[in-house]
Amino acid sequence: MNPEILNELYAGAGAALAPLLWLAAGLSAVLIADVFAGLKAVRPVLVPLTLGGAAWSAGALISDPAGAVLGGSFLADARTGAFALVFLASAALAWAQARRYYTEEAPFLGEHDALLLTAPMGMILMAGAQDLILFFVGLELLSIPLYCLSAFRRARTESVEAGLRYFVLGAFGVALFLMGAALLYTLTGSVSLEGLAAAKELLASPMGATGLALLLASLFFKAGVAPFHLWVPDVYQGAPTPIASLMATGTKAAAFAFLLRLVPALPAEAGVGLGLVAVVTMAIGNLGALGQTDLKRLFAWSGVAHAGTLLLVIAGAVAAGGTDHQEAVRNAAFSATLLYVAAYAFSAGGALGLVAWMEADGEEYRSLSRWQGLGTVRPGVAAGMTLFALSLGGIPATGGFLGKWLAFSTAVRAELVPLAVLGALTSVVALGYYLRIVVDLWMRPRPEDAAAPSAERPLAAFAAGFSAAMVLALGVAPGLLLGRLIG
Amino acid sequence: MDTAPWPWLIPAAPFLGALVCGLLHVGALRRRKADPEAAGMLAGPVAIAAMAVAFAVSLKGFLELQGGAAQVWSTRYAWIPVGEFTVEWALVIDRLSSLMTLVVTGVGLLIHVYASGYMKGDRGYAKFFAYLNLFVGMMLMLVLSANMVGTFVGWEGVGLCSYLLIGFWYEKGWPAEAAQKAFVVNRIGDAAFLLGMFLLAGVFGTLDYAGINANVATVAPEQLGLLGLAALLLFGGACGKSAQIPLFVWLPDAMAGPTPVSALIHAATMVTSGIYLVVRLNPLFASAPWVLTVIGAVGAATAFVAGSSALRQRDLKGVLAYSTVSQLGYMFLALGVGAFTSAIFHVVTHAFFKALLFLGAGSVIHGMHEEQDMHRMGGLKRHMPRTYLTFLAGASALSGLPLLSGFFSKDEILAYAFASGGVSWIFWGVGIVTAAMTATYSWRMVALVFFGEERFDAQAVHPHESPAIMTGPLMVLAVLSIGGGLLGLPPVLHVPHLLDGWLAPVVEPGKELLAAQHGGHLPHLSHAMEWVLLGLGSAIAIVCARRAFLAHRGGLASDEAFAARQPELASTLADAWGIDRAYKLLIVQPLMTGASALAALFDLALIDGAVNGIARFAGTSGERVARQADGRVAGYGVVFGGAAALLAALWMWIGA
Amino acid sequence: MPLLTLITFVPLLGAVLLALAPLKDDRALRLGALGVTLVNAVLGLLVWQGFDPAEAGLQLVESTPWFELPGAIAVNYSLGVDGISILMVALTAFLMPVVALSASGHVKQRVREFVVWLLVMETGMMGVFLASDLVLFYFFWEISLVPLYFMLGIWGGSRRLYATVKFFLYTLAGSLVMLVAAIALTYQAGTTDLARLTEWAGMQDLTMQGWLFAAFALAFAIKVPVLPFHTWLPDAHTEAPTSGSVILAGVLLKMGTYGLLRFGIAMFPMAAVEAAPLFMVLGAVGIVYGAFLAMAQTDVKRLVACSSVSHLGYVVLGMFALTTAGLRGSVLQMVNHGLSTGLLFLLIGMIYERRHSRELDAYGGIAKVMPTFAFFFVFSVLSSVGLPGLNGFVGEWMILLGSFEASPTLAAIAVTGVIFGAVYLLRATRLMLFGPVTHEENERLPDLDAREIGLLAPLCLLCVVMGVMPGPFVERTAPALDRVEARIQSAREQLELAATLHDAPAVAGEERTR
Amino acid sequence: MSVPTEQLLVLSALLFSIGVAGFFVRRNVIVVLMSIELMLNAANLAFLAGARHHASLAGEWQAEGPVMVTFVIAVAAVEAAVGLALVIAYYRRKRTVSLDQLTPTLD
Repeated sequence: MNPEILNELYAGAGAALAPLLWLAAGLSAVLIADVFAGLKAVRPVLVPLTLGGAAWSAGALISDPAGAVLGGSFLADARTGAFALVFLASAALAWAQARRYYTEEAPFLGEHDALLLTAPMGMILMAGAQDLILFFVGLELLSIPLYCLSAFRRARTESVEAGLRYFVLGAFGVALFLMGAALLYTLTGSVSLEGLAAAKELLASPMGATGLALLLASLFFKAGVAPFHLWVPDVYQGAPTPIASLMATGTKAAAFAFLLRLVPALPAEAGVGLGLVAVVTMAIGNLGALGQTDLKRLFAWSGVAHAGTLLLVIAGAVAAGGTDHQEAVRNAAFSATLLYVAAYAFSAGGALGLVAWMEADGEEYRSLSRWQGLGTVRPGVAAGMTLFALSLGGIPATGGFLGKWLAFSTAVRAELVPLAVLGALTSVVALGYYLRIVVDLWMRPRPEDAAAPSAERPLAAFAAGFSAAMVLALGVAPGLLLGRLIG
Repeated sequence: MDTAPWPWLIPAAPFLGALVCGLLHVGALRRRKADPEAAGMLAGPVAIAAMAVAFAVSLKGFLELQGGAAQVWSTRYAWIPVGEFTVEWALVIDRLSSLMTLVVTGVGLLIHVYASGYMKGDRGYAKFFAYLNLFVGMMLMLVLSANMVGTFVGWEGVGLCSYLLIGFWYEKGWPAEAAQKAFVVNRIGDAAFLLGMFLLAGVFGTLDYAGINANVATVAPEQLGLLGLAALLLFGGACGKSAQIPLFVWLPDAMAGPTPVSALIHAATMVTSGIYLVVRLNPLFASAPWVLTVIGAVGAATAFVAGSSALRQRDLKGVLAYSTVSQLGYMFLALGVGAFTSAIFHVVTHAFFKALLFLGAGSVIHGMHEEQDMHRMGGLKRHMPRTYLTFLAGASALSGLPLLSGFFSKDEILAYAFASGGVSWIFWGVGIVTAAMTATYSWRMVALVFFGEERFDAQAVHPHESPAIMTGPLMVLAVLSIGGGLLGLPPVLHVPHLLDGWLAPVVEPGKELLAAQHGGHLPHLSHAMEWVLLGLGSAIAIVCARRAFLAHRGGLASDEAFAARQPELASTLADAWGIDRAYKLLIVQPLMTGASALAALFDLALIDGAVNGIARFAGTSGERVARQADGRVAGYGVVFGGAAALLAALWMWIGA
Repeated sequence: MPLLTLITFVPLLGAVLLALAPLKDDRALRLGALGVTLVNAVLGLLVWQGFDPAEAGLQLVESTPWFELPGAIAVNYSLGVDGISILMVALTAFLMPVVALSASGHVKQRVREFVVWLLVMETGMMGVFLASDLVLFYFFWEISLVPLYFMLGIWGGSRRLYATVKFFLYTLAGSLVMLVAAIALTYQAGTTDLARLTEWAGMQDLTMQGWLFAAFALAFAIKVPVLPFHTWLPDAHTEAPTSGSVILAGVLLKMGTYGLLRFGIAMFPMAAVEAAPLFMVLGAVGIVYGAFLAMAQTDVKRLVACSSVSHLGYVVLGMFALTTAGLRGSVLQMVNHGLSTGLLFLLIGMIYERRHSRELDAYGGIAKVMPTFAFFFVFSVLSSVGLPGLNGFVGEWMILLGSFEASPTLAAIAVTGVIFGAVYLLRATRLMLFGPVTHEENERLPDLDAREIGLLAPLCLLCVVMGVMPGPFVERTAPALDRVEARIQSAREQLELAATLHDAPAVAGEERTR
Repeated sequence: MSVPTEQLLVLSALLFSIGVAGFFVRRNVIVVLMSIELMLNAANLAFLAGARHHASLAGEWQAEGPVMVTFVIAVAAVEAAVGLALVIAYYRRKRTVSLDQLTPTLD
């Protein structure tokens, strides 16, 4: 092979790929440490070290963007860095939740951690992908570990079935994506986003439309946008809770990070259509969550609704295309998406983390009824759950509120006001079930047969506390956290 | 215009008295744990002293006016800054309000003295005097205020006090209901008063009496209609307070309160505030003759209906209550024909003799151990001679026996009505008939109570004369009832009409307006005609009084005979023409049922049902949505494929 | 001294401290809460003192950039007080110690949580009234839902869960529509500063104003609540613990009327002029409707709750009369209603603590057993029915005067509320206080104690002061309201101008066809 | 002489449709996996057809098409490995490879 080509290909790639390299090195180290008993002592620090290093180098990308590398396939700009931080945070939360979560699978935690470190690599690739090939690689790098992790509790039918379901449908989704990409490529001769954006008029042809539709379908599937959302409740429910958390927060964030990249390739006329899909998704997600009694299922449905809100942002960014404030709206869309996924990562991640924590006291804590009156016996857990629920519901002083505010701002500025109003009204429904959680926590007596929960899990507690702090910080001083990050 | 702080003393003294009495009551309640009979007996003297101060200051005001001052203004304080104008706390003593304060504080003082004896032994003694003083303070506020809003304070304030006083013995239950009724019915009038006030504020840009009265004459003709409407609404307010048709129903029930209350509120003061208001705003009313006619008609009708009802009451206080309503009708009749002074004249004399009668009735009831049914009295003359004599004086004055106070004031009204001619002749006719009825029921009452055989159980009831502290005020009032006519002797006697002269500056603007409507002169009677009318009045009073007295002196035979002869008429009259029951049936019941129906059917089922319906709809559709994710993967695949195809179609459609 | 920041966040600070304080004793927690609210009351007094009555604009302004995100508008943290808000701030500061003190009667369990929510509530309310940045306002607006939601849900009556969720969701539905409108407004105008937004909004045409007004007004109408959005209120009021009811009646509902005034009328004067007839009708009908509802109630707390619907009808009516007297009266009436209804709820709470029933039937003859209670109850009823000389009258009278100027017919309908108000409140009074003692368990009820009298008396005193001497209160609001009126006046002129311009070509066309 | 791009695409679409149909109607997980493989290979065919098409237009081959295909083949292998592992785990639990035997998530 021609070394010059390699030189060209990897010039400056060190800084750009540093987060990925950290993760790759980390997961190798985890696997190695898993094999050698002598390295037992270092096992616990490997994952935090890896994630910390990756986060540090991702943070470096924000203040010092590395630009496009790998022949322009991967753009390691500030946005990629910012999203990478979110992915790493959700992976870190999932990791923290997973400690002491597994019982019979505990011997295989090394594999678990290795897979857990692989997923963010895929996410980062998706967020920075500038062409469909790299995106495809990222997608698979994300999906395949998650198939395995979903089925990680292989002694349990529900977990295995969740993995199988996710896999079968995921593979189908990937096939759809590939067919779409192939059609687009045949039509335009390019797989790069730039090339697709340049050939936008070709996309209106039946072949282009079909390609684009298949592409979006697969993205919608990953993000859990209606009507590609049906797998979400089943898989979240069956998968181990930390994994559900990672899927909810990380996968969704990655899908929308790539959708943001895709925006220039989409015709402005599609904005309203996307907005409609978004509002329908919000409605379906919120209505679906309304009657749920299983917390994981409930958060799954609620995740669908949040995907809808995020899609509304994308719709706004698309709809603003061609207008004179296109740039402003797209910047807003980026702020909105980033703040929203960050707030969502900590809210939903925090909430599912608490579920995982309490599951140590028994599986029945997956059911909301078991949480009744928890405020009197575990005020800290209950307060955390309350905060996360309110943030997911978009009540102020939490990141969820500012996320909602920015999301609707984007839609309104793209003149999708009626959709924004409809979307806003669906979040009334959302509060219907978030409040139900709060009602159960504080306003109902503790069931008489419920023993006082006893599980002490410092790491999970720390993760929950950190999430809560972040939720509040994002809600009260977003500038402090994101201003520099985004600016 | 000079202002001085001292006029504020007039209402302030009773207000302060009320406060002190209230505190005494609190103290009594405190002590009650040790001494169950503690009642704060110091309240009586305190309240009386407060009244004496108020009376004295009123007298000072009166003397200032005698000294030539047209008006005495109090210091003024800003109250409600409306924007276009500011309503002030301001009192003005002029000839009208001075007269009213004298009557209110004077008669009030006597009633207080009487009450200090009457209420002895009641556990709410101090509370009673607190209310009583508060009432007088409010009444004084009503008559003294220089603007309508201040009057309205007193207006509602006396309403409140009558509420509290009527319901004084609330443990019995029905007094509380009567009190509530009084307040609500008064409020109907007050609502009209408010609207009238707003109209005037719109027309004149002020609510000062001075500002309104001075500008009525110069109001643009197209606004006269508004003025008339305002006058009518204010009269609506007066109807409530002064117990005129259709709002008189509260007064008979209001007898549930202690008797001195009836005397103070329902005879001497509060009920006359409607008349006061009309006289106070006489130019306004004079500018709308049709309203005056309405007033006259209402007054005449009320006089007749209530007078006839009084004929058949068995309750001693009931007779007096309907009689009061009837006499108030008289006063409005006077106002209706433009006889403002005469109305005030009747207010004054009525205050004397009706207070006397009520207090006398109280004395009787007191002596009879709370018995009020006249059919169970009789022959009390022997047992309570002083009460009897003073009561007799009061009844005579009420029935208009010649030369007594009621005679002059009533005949002045009738003469004025007769002289006015036209529709007023009908009023006059009604007035004459009512006069006959008045004499009849008065003497029926006297006969049933004091004469004939003793119809009570002599074993259980030992009638006794009341103590001097009660009979003393009776005597003073008896003298006033007899001699009160001196204030306004008829012109034929060629002596100055004191009241006419005194009030002339007040009613002058109204009279001028009325005169202008009648071609420059006011109704006038020849001396001969006056003599004839005086004679007619005397004759009717004497004849009816004699017949009634003779018929009932013997006992219940006459009543029973009438009831047997005319059972329907008897019950209709006793029932006050069934108006109260009709209200209950036609207004109160439907209102309450309507409210319940509204709350249950419209509010709960429809409006709230819609709200809950939305929530339920969300719930059921949520269930349907959630059912889609049932775990059947193959089905999901079909949905995904279909949706992708749909997306493609959408895309093509957008592209096309 | 950043007075407004202090008055807003001192309670929050207190809440955090009390939440974490190692106090085992409920009494200490209660005292702590009382202390914090008293400190805030002193701060309120300082604000009252520092407020210049002659000034129409915002005063004591504190402003600093809050956050700015790329593509999103810059948001400021800015607080200020003007004539529209000063009374509400003062009322809040004054009422909260009373509420804190009242709580020991009915909050026996989970005291720590209670005092925390109570103090958070105060922060929320202060923030709503003081925020002079739209985003900050909305921020506090929604926050203030949460504490009451908890107070209702934890310490409420038997149907508390239904009531609290209904309250939250209903209010939120309106708020979210407002959120979208607020976003549209801020981006169109390019600022979130209230003064500049008001200036901008005033220059927009009727269509733009109309849409924005509709969205804002919906949120506030639900909060007030204006007919027909009122059904959450009786439930919330009835189920709330006493302190919750007092706060709800005293301050929270006023957030709705306050919003209608500041964001409805002042911001979109043309739309307000056009919508005024509708709102006046809703207000007038609300007065009578609420009164009728109250007449039909057998639960005394629900009765007072319905009376709130009626009383707030007055406020809405007066406000949308758009006259001097109407505006002034309605602002004053917000405070009056807070005091009178607050008093009534406190009293009902006190009797409920003794007897554990809210049914009118369960009482009768209480006046004999509890004379002090009876005194305060009758006093509060009188204040509530607008007896002249007490606070209720002044506001009601000004409102009626002002609305009479605008629409005599509606004023006439509203005046009947004066009658019906007496009917239902006196009926309740009679059934509770008067008549013989019919229930044996009522015979030994203890009368009010010193604490209870101590928390009622200041309110009663204020009722009298405001009834006799409303001047100092009105004069503080007057300049700001005069400015609102001036805006309305110019909006009217603009509308007339538009109407004549619109008519002119039509007339010309007619002539041509002729 | 060479097959036109259109025909290749039609063939690809046909294969893809067969795969989709298989995915929809078959319940045996193994067969479903095979159907997905078929879809992936249809995509590969389309990629290569496109690459050839654009190569003929531009006169030289572009890397994208073949690179993509290479990745797809590699990933398909990984997917197959993971998929079969999952199927085995599933079979261990349920003694069946039918998707119909998945536990319903709603009761």
